[in-house]
Amino acid sequence: MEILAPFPEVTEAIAQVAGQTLRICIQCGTCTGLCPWNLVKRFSPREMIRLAQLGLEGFESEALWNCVTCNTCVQKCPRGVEIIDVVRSMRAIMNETGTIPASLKGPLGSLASRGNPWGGDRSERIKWSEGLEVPTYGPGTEYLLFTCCTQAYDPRNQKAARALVKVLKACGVNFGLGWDRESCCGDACRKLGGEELFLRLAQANVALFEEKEVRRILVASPHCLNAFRKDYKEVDGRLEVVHHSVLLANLLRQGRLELKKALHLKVTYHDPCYLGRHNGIYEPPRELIRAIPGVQLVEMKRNRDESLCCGGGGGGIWMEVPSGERFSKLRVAQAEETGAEVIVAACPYCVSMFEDAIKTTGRSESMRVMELSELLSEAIED
Amino acid sequence: MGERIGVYICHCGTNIAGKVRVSEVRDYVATLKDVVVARDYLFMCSDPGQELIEKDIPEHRLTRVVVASCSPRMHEITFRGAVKRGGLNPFRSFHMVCIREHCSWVTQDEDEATAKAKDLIRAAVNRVRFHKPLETVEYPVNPNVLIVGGGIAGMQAALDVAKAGYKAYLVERQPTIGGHMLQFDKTFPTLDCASCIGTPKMVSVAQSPNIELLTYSEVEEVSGFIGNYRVRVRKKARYVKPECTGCGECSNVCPIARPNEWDERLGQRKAIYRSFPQAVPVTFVIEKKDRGPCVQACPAGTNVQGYVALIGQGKNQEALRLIMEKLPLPGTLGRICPAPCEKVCRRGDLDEPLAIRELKRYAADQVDWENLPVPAIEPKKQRVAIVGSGPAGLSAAYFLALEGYRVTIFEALPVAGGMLRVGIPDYRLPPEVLEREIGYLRRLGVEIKLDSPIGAGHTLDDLFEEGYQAVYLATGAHRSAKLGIPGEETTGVIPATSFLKEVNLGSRPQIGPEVVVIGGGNVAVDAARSAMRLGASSVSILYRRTRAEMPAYPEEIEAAIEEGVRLEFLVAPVEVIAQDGKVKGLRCVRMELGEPDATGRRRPVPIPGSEFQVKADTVISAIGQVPDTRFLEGIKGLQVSGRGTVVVDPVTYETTKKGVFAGGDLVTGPATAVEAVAAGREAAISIHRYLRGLDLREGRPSKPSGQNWSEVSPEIPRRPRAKAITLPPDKRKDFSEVNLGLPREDASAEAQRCVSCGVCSECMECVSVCKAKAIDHKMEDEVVELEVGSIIVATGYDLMDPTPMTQFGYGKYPNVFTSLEFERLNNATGPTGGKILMRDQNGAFTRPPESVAILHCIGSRDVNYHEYCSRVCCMYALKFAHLIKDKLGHETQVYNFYIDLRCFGKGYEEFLKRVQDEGVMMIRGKAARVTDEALDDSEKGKLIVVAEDTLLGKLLRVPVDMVILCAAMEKRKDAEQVARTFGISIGRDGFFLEEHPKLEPVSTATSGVFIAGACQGPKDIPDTVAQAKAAASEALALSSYGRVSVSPTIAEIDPYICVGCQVCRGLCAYSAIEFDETRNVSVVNEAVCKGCGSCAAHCPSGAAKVKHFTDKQLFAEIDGLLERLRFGEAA
Amino acid sequence: MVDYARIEAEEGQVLEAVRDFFVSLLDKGVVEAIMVPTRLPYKGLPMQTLVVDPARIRWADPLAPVVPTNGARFASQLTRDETGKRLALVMRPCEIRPFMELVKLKQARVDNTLLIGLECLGRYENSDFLALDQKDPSFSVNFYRAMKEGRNPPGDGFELAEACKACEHPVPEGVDIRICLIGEDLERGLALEGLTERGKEALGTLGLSEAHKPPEREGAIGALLEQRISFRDKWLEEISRRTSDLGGLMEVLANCINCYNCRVACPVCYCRECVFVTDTFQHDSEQFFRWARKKGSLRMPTDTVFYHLTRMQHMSTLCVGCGQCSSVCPSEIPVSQLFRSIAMRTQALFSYEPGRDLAEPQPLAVFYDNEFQEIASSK
Amino acid sequence: MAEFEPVIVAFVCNWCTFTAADLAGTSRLLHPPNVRLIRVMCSGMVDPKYVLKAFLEGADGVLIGGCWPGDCHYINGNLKARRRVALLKEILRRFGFEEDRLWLRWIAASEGNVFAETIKEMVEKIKALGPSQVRQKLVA
Repeated sequence: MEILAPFPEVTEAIAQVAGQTLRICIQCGTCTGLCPWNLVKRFSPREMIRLAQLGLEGFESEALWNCVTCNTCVQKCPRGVEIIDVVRSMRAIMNETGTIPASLKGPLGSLASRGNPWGGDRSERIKWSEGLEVPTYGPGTEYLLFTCCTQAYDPRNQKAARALVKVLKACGVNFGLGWDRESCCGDACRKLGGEELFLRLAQANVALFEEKEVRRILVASPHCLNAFRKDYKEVDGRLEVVHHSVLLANLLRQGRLELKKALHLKVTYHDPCYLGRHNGIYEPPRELIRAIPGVQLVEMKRNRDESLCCGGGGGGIWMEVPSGERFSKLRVAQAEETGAEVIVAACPYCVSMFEDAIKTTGRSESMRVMELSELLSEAIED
Repeated sequence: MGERIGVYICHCGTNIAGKVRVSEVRDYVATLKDVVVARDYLFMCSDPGQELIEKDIPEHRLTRVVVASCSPRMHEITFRGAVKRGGLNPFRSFHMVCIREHCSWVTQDEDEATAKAKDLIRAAVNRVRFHKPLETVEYPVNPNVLIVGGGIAGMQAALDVAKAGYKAYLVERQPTIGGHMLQFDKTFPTLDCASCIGTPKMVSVAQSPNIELLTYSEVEEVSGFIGNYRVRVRKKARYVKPECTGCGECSNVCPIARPNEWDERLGQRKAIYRSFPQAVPVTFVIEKKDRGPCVQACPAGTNVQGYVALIGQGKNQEALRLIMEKLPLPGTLGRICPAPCEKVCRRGDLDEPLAIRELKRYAADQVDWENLPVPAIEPKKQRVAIVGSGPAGLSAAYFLALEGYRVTIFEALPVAGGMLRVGIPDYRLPPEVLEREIGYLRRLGVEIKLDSPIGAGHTLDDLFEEGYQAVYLATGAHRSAKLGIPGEETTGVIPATSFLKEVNLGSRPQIGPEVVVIGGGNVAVDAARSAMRLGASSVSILYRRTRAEMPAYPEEIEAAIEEGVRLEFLVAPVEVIAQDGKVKGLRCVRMELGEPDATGRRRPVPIPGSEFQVKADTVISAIGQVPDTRFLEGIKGLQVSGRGTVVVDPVTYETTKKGVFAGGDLVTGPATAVEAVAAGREAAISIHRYLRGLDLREGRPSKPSGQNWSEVSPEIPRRPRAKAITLPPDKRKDFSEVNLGLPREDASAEAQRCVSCGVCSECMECVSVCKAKAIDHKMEDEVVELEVGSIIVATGYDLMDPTPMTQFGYGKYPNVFTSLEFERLNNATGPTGGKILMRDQNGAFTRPPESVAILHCIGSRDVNYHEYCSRVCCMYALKFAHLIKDKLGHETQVYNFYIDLRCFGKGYEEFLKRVQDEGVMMIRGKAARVTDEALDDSEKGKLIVVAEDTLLGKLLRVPVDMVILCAAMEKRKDAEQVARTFGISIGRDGFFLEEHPKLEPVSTATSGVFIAGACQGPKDIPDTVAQAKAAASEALALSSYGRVSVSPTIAEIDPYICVGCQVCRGLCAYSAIEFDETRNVSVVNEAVCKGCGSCAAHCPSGAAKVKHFTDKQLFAEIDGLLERLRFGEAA
Repeated sequence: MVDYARIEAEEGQVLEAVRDFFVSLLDKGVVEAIMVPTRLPYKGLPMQTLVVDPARIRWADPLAPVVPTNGARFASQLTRDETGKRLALVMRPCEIRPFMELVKLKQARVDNTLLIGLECLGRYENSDFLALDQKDPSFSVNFYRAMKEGRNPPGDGFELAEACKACEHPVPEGVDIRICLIGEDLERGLALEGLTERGKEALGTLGLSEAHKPPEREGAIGALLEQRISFRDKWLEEISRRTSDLGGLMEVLANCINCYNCRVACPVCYCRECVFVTDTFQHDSEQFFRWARKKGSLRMPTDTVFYHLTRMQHMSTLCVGCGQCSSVCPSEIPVSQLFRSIAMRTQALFSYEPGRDLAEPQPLAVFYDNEFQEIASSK
Repeated sequence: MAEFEPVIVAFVCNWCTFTAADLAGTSRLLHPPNVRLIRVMCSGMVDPKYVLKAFLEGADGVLIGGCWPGDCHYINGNLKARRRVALLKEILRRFGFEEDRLWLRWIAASEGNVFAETIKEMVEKIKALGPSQVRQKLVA
């Protein structure tokens, strides 16, 4: 039998980053039992934490990079272990030693040099909005519309950003766009253990917002929402952040958002992890969907806090995952069970992941994915 | 005289002296003002150490002593004793300083520790000179003990108190004692049957002469203090007297089923019930809430819930008997009542209101009226005359006849029944129905004189001369109101009342082919539908408002439309157009709705220039009726109002003329039949009182009120309201009845839709079967006052509801049970008679499971619910595993999903071994979820428990038939309120807090109040019993010593400074401050005060202070602590 | 039941009109006695006076712009014990508000009182008033005339008390009857407003008839408030600046001679005996030397800052800003200015306004489960 | 010059914080010696005058230690203390007196470690603030 000796210094190092709560884990296995990975392959978060508790080598195995930070385990952990923090702390240590999966080097490199993970030019950050005549944020503007890098550079998601602009304009929201100097919110970077890089991105953004006197930020990605709301606290970001689904649901209630055009569609809504489990926003998107005449909203079996992750969070979007191990495929199948023609998501990662899953499983004829704004924009009379 | 202070510094071996340079401190202390003796010693707490003080006091004429040693929580009492033995007051002359726990043990540096010790002692020397002499006070103790909670802890404590020869009051909230333990089947690890060891305790409690048992009772208020508590207990009305023999006949006949709490709602019990067969006391109890809204809404006060429940049981005759307690015309009202009961029916919150009127009619129609038994009535001599045989008159006659009076009804028409007979068409109310009910009245001895008008020829006054001692006037409202338009007198314009009267009396009034009815009430619709039946080719109703405002019943309007009647809304007639003295048509005007009027309906306003003509051969005006009081002209003393109604007292219905009463439409103007019936009954009550010379107002039965009704569970399956069979429209050519009533099978099903708002329906079936005559539906709560010296609170725990933990599917899957539910499944007195059975989707028990998963730590050891361990789950989970194997056989698979196994007690580990040996599968890993989503055929139809086997590091999916959740033990839902009542503190886990976690396990913040059992924290039966015995021993110590001393460090209020603002009284948590009105000052009740100082810290003038913690003393201590500081140099 | 009534007066006879109103209260038996500022026949300051004989009303002068000493204390003396006497109390807002606080503190009662509140345009310090009053025999009425016309009141060089200039409560609230002066044409009389059932009934009993509120009234009150609040803010800012640290406070209090006049004059300092004069503050001689050794020197009197800070803790939540403390200070310490600068904050802390509502509990008389939780946590 | 050593006066309730201090002692949890405990029966007994007195006599910090809300031995004395401290802090704040010199903390009898940590933290904070204004400016 392999003989091991605990290595308290390593435990200490993990705790130092953000993993203090790993010490109180009682190894009950609830996390493993709930972890979506076990729908496709063996993965035990508990075991990872156990190794971390003992400071043992082995956690640097590939398993460490599995976690998609979906929060399912954290939400139900009986001891209140911040498992995601533990994971990112362990990843941070890997980062320090430079031992990260090859597929992550590109995105992290791009983040460091260009402020986005997609290798896009800074100068092209707001190119997607060309022709939409959106003003730049300035004094008197109420909201800064902060698009996710994915929406800025990924052609599929650019469509969603453009749809959002249309909807916001229809409601008369006073908003403006940001600047070339804007950087990625840094959510994925931090979850991948890029602690230093995250701080650089965050500080740059906070400085920029302060310079431009930005008070309220409207985000289109739940990941940005989460980063601004929670992670930026440590960089002293006193920002008011709102996800577009929440703002639009408010406008709907006030009668400012009018969804008059009937769409005869059966849709199902997928709760993004970072909107739902991380930030407790479940109902506003549903409220919006239900308000569209003609639209029938059906629920998947796993919905709200039980939603199945698309696999894109925590850097998952860049990981090379074998085709048979993609949650997005399971999720698309679950959506199909409901008989829906459209799967609505409110997160750019989910849109990308589902777009891919629908294509690769040959469902393009029967089903499509729409970002919430895209669905809403179709229901607005021109 | 100057102070002479002695200071004693303890080395505590090396504990203090190892860090604090004791001799240096001693030398320093000796320099302080008034210090005449300064010593250090190895162990001050030792006998020689104490003797040092005792000797020095006289020798050095010491006035005060300071000891610097360990924490005063350790030895303050020791040294107080020494000082006292030395001849000084232990409070005035002593102060203690902690230089061990707070100094030598926690300070790294020797210099710093020494300096800190000097500061602390200097402060003490400074303080002690201001101490005042204090003496402890003693009070007598009432030896009686109150025990709250009749579970195993409460029973044990009561038995122990009783055994010692003192009186114990045992108060239990539920109808039986026993508590959770008696719900269990077996007890771990010995597997004694809970009942076998529990019921003898219950019986002993009941039989002990020293125990007074108050079940179904709650403590409302506690006042007083240790040794002298006064307790107010509410004994809730049980509605069954102690004469109850427990035979259970009542329960058999009770029509109301409720979820059985004792069985954790797995099964049902009746509204009159006993928790379980061995309950103590054996007396049954009735669950009764406020009378249902239907009962309250019925003008006649009919016991709607009661007769509905009886119909649900097929007891139609009993139902009719109940109806007729308040209502003599059930078949009639069952057809035409506006049914205000249905409008408030709470079944409507769920789906649709109950079809109450149809049910009443159904009951009335099922009975053979010819042979309906007539009650034995003792006849009286007095005669009562009733004028008018409408619903009011018949009702008064009925109730008076039941009292034995000789009643004669004078009816002007050739038929009896008033408007019921001549106002309502036969297709709605067949005359046979009315006749059979009037026939029953005749059988009761009521005489009806037809064609006998009272008026000019035969006056009211004549009646008295003829020997009638009281008269009831109920002639109704038969005159049609005038349209008030030109041409109204033209031939062919008929008042609706005359028209309907003619039709109902069998003649065929002449009407033209084109009939127009004016009005929107039931009379208008009746007239229109009758006209249709008389062969009119076209009938239309003109109404000046819209359909929404029509007062006619919706179903009547609907039927009229079905039959071809046309409705014209927002139209009003302005003139009758005549030709040759006969009606030719109507000139009308269109209306629109304006502002709401006094009745809340929008007032119709004519649209100028919108006039038009309507063709008509006959115009029937149905815009209302008024009473006809011409028959009373010339009667002295009888007042008639300006509206043409008879003036009566609103409560007694007595007119302004002595002996004359009136009611119905004659008094109110046109109203409903049921209101008339109610009025008739009230008049009958008045007349009955009048004839006996009683006060008419006092002692009348009051109307039921209140809204404390049973909960309408949203889980009740939705079912639509039953519909009566009706004659198809094309068959409605003559006057035969249209509504044919409910079919038999629908009626009882409809009745069973009742949600039993009042729980007990007061159907009185139980009373009729109780041989012991033990049932008293009129029983009321009783409040008793007890005087006791101490109180033991043993209120137990609640099991956590696991519904919010959605991942375990409780409440979603029928075969996920809580541990307590499983106990009941196992228990021979439980819903399955002790068989472990699965449930189907409807909750019905089916077959035994082939595999069972037991999930530990559900809500315990979970920061999202309860951080603590519930301590008993591991063991009862093992017990369950054993019982399943035992009852269902070895082939039944049992899985235990655990995090850690805590088998710490005597015989517990051995039990674990035994259960393992029996083949129970132990899985180390907390279950993450329970799902019915099958991945393959082996999982189909099963509940799948998903968990990581943390020992293997592999994920398990275990398909089972049944899941048991070991839910956490948690504090009682009302623990905070109970804590407030008894002055107990609550810990962060929500359970009651003991005074000290180790050394005072059953005492509380309030002296004389003790706690025992699971109300203090989760624990098993042995620990509970041990704690109960401990609490009893604490209480008995008080009882047997008979006196109690109270700490003297309590508050006092200086009456010369107090200005009487009383703010301190509001701040006192113990209500220990009273106000002396004569001196205008607040006064501390020394027996109640605990010395917390809430008052003193607020009192701006310093009138309130706590002895031994005065401003002067604290200031001196602060000054002493900070004396060595130097100002100006620190910066 | 009368909501709003006018009593007419001939030109300049408004004081007589007010007196007539008081007389009729006594004559019609609405009350048995009235406490009203009255001059004795031999002139001097109009002191609160308990009048039972209607004839004595002729010397009443509630309009005189002076409050020699706060009347709440007297109102408390007259109502503290249950006498059953029906009594009218004529007071200004700065007397009524502390009176309400004293009611909460069981030092006074309102069961049998008819509270008559006088609208207040401010008061002069006692000595200033005496000087002005001597110069002008109709000073009381002329003062209102001048104020209404926006002129500086007669007597240049004399200023209203600073507390009054900073007072946001010129209009009495919570009273039974309000004597309305602001925005009224005082040449023709004045108005009485019944605010409670008791007040309206009293006006009805007097046979007064309903009148309309002059439209300019609201505006006049608004303007006055604006002016006062702007003064107040500057005034409080000034003292806050001066006492922004304990050294500054020490400087402001440097002249304090521990005479305790401020707390004697304070209408809400209701203690029979101030804790600072009790035994607790009688120190041993030796103790003074010990303090002197620690501090290098010891200012006598001692405990001065301690006294003022304690009074802030005890009373600032109830401070109505009447300014009497400043008026009586022999060392001209701006006690009122200082206290109000504290009171503004402590009253805001508990959302409490003294004298606003009898049902509102005083901040230190109550406590709640889930309040101020941040105070006991480290962030 | 020697490092500034603040002096802190702590009013601690007999049932929770004083007991916690005892527990810190029996557990030998070292903490700075700058704190001097004054034992009171309940935090609700701490008259704000005591706090003022301590500050005016030169204390650099004052700690009031009570039971957790709900655990108070006298039911709710701690809640009354909390309100009084809220008021006192508001007054002291007005005179630029640093917030961090007056601490109200709930420390349960079992929380010896919390007591020791609290003392460490408090001493650290006050060291950073330096000596109190009273001592520097000779406030009397």
